[in-house]
Amino acid sequence: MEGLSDVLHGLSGCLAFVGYAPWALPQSGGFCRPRGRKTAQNRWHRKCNFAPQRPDVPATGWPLRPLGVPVEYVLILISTTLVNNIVLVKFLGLCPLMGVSSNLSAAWGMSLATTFVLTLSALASWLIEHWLLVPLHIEFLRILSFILVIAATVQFTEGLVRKASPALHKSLGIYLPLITTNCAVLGVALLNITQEHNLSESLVYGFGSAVGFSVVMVMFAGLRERLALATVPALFSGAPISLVTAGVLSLVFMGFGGMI
Amino acid sequence: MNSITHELPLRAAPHAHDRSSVDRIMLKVCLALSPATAYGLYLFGWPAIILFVVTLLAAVATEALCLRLAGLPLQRLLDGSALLTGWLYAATLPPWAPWWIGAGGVAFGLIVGKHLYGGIGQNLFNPAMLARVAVLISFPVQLTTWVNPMPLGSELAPGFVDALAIIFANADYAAHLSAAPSGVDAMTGASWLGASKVAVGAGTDVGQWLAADFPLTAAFSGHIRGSLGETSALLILVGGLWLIWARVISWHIPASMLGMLSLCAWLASHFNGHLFPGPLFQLTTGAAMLGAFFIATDYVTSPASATGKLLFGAGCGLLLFTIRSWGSFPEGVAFAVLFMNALTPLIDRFIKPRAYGRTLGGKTLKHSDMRKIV
Amino acid sequence: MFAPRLFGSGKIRGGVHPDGRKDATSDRPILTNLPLPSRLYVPLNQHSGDDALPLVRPGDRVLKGQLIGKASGRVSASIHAPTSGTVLAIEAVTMPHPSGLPAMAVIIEPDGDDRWIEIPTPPDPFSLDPDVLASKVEEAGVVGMGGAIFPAAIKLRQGRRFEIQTLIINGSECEPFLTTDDRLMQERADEIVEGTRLIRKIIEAYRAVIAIEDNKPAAIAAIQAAANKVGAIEVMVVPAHYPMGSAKQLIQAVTGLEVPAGKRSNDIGVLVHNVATAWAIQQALVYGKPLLSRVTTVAGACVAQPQNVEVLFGTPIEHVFKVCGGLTGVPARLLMGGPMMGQILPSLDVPIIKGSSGVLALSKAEVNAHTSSPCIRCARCVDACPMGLVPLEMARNSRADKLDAAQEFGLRDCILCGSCAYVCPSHIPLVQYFEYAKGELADRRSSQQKQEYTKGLIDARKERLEQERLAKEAAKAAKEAAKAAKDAARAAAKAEKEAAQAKTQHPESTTTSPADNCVREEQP
Amino acid sequence: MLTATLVLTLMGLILGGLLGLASRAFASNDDNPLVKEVESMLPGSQCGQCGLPGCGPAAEAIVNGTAAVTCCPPGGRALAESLAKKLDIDISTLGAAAVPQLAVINAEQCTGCTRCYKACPTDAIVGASKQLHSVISAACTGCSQCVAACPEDCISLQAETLSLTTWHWHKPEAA
Repeated sequence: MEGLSDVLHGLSGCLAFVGYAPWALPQSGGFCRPRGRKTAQNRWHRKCNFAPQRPDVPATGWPLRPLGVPVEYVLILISTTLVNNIVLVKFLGLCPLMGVSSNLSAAWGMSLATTFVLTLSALASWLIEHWLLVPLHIEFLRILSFILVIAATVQFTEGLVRKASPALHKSLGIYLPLITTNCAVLGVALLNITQEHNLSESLVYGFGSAVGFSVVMVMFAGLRERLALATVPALFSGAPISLVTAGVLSLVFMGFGGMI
Repeated sequence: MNSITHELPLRAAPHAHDRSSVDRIMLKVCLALSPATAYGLYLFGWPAIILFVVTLLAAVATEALCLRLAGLPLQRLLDGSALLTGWLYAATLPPWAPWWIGAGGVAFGLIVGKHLYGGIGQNLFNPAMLARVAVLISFPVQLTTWVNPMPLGSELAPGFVDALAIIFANADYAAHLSAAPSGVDAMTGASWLGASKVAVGAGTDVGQWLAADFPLTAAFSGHIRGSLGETSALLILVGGLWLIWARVISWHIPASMLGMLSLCAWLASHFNGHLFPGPLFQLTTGAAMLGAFFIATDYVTSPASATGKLLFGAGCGLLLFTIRSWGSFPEGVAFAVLFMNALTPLIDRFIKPRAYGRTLGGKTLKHSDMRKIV
Repeated sequence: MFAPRLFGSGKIRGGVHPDGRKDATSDRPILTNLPLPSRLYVPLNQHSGDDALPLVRPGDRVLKGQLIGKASGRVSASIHAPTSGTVLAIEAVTMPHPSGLPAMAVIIEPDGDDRWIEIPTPPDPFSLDPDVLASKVEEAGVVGMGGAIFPAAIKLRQGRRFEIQTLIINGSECEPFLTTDDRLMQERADEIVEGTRLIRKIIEAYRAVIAIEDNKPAAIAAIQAAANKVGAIEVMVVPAHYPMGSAKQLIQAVTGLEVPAGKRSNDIGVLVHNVATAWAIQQALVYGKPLLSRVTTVAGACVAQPQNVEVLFGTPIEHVFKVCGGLTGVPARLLMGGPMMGQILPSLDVPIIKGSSGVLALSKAEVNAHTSSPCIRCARCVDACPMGLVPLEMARNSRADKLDAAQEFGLRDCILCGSCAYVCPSHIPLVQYFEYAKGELADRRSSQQKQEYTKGLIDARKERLEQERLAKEAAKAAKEAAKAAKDAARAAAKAEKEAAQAKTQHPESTTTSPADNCVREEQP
Repeated sequence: MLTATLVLTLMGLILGGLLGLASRAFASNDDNPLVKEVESMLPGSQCGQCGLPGCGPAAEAIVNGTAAVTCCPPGGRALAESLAKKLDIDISTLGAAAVPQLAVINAEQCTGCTRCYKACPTDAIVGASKQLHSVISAACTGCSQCVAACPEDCISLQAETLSLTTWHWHKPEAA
């Protein structure tokens, strides 16, 4: 019963989008970020956190800060967690998904570590791009310098985890330093640049991708814990059935397609 | 020593049983499905009957093959689970879909969705819905072509031979009919869910459009364009309620799924009736009813505890509403159910019934808790 | 809305309604004064706890009611000779237990006289001190007759230490087939009510309730009539619902309270005794009779004349069946206890013991066993569990030896009532998984304890060796110092040589330390 | 080009410096704390049946993964399970853990030489010189040191026998 009330609570937040949708849907067929956000009008709207008034749209009276944050950030969050999930839709970060998802606690630890690294590196890479590479016209160093920053963040995280929980450190094993080469981390940093996100959007995008990664990790770990007790045919036991399951999950996430 | 040989293998207690069995459960589910399916078969004529039979045969054949490969006794076929998977899958298909959609889809569902995971009871996802999603994504055209109801024996209904051509040779019966001198209106069209989506996209006021065009009574009774076995909300409701009464399924998932869907639809249409159809439309179209009573309630892939079931159903309802309202697919039952299937292990792990003598969190009940009621 | 679910509303959760099948025996009177068997095999452990110590030797003559096994250890119960005769042997005999493992028993050849040992007429028990009464119950060897076989006196003494609000006398015999309590209540209602009053006096309970299931109208009427004569004893009718006879569930049904996990009913001020125990306590206190026999239901489709019989402990099952007309065929299952929680019997030679509430010879149709098929997670077991556990997950994890996970899903709270396996459409032997897992966990606990114990031994030994070494060194140093003082005048070279000699002797002297030997020999 | 080189060098230096500071802040002893935890879980009889010279090195080997968690016969399955849980290892693939055993002295051959009880790390063997020795089963870890010490070859290791209190139902045959 408590579960239900939680869902209802969450629902009330989600329903707030209903008010947003009326003018967004007809033009784009779904949730959409207002385009042309470099215009003065949009700057203003971001500052005031109100949508530009459109005469052709019936007024709904819904405030446009349903969860206390500007709608576009929420949209980025939803987009990155579900619709354009970094793992199941963009197929980045499959290595830890396969490697560290055999039990829930390790998957949770990995999710936290990755969330930390992803968010931090999204921030750091944006700063490096816009404060260092662009002013000095050395954008060709982008990948190299991003990797450097990511590696440093991971190193930092590893020290942190080792100090905080030796057992978690042990169970994450090689996958912790391998976050460095987790394509999701570099991918998000680069996507932030190509999608011309500003600093706060980059941060939300990084965090949202990490949440998406964590959702899939935890979900997948739950499935694998159940799989561990199943009598999977020998031919498919282990990695094959996990990959099949990941494939099915990816199929399922296609259901969210077209929302944003 | 006067030792005796027990006729039966040594087992711990209990040495009594209530005579329930898996095959009896599956039989009851099939029985509950049959009114709606029979009506669908009547409504869409011979092609639907052929598609239905082909799908069921393919299901049984696939199951037999998999059991054989797994080295399991073929008696397992008698548990009826494959038949039920085939039945549910066929019920969600457009009634005149080509035979390979039915046979191939159910084979995919049973092999990938069930037997790769070790067979009955061990699958993580609902095989019928997995089949449907895979086929929907791979063959969107075939899966979104709906015929108008043409009851057996009616003037326009194709005969058996025509039906064979439609299902096996992909004959364009509609074109054939409209070329006929009598002249017939469009035979096929979008499903009502698809139509509503198109209407929204075109900027039509959905509320007015539905009020003018949508035949609510027909949708409830089932005389409407739609999938083979899910047009009649009434008959599905009857079958589902009987299943609850027969204690085959519990009320939790259907109630919370339909409740959540209705709640979302009501709130949305209340605040914005131009864009969102109301709960009656949501409940009577598509696979909402079938999904709530027969698909989401699949034992293997839904949670075990009552609270878990409520949560699972509510999740299905919410996702269904979300996908129907904003997704690019007009219908979302399969996606919603599969997504919640994926969450089921987590729900089962974290939401357990309260044990006797313990709090919900698993701690020992305190003396003070007791005194309250003394 | 949680309140009724959390704390019960007078009913119990889950449970099942198995086919009662009590009609065959519930209307037939208890058959008493059975012919004596040629041998009685009286086990020295018919209770939970430690074996009783045998007080007789082979060849001894014993009288009916004579103490032949003395309670020994913290939890134990006395054993008395069920009839007069000669002790033939004290040896290991197959027990009524599915393992078929043997345990020590006193084998008595009855002389046919059935002569009682002299019992002094006891004083009016209502005039005695409760502690004296408890000791008398202990002397009589009374144990819980409902199946728990826990020594009754210990339970009574524990009850005295707590403030008991409610005494519940359990007359809700929920197992199918069994009607021993039912018949006992119909035929010996006055004794049971008197026993209830005595127990109440001992534990000083505020309230005494005799709880009977609503499918036993004759028993309810008899007990009600007997209780009306004395007053102050409540008769409560509870719904017939398996496992209503389980103490925890009955407490919930009668008081609305739940026994906190891992605690005893004492902790919430409730004490439960079976009606048969109440009868045995009454016999012990009013007549001074020790517990020598019990009423047992003999039933099942393979029994010619199913009925209740009053059997002496130690009587072989075969004899009991013979009294009831013999077996009509090979039983599919031979059980001691009811079909829901009873134990498979390994042989017809095993004796009736204090906990034998029934002896069943079931036909195949009654057992309705099938080969199990995979779990389909239908969760009917979850709905049926009266303890609110998740049997399907417990079994799945037990099967994979993930015992910690099985514990998490409720293994530790499982009462093994069998409701889950009864309703399982896949016929999975869930209870056997739980029995297995609980047994493994017990093994693990004991090996853990042993490891801790041996670790202590290792440390103690290390310390002892270290101390011996230090003592030796100190002695050597003292000796050297003394020598140095004594032979101060001698040359330094000679002293060094002596020191070197002492060093070479050192290892040998350590190993043959007389003190060391002494310590060892004292050990048993 | 120069800018690029400089920038990368600078970044490397700065990040390296920061990491150095961080590693000082998060400094933990070089010994893996897990080793100590694992060693405290092992029986401590230093019996060497695992093939390693005592419980300390065994703990290290177990943590490093060079020894299986099932390697300790005196600890038995209970120890293997708890170690596996601690180290997050899947025990099911490692096969059956060693079964704990008890030493049994053959009374006919025993000469009462006392060597076995001197060797016993848990003082589980009692007896005096020139008299029959016997094993206290409650204290015997089955470490087999007495077997090695016995000059008469009269000590053997045997699995414990079942009794009514230690028996339990076997696992049902898989469905």
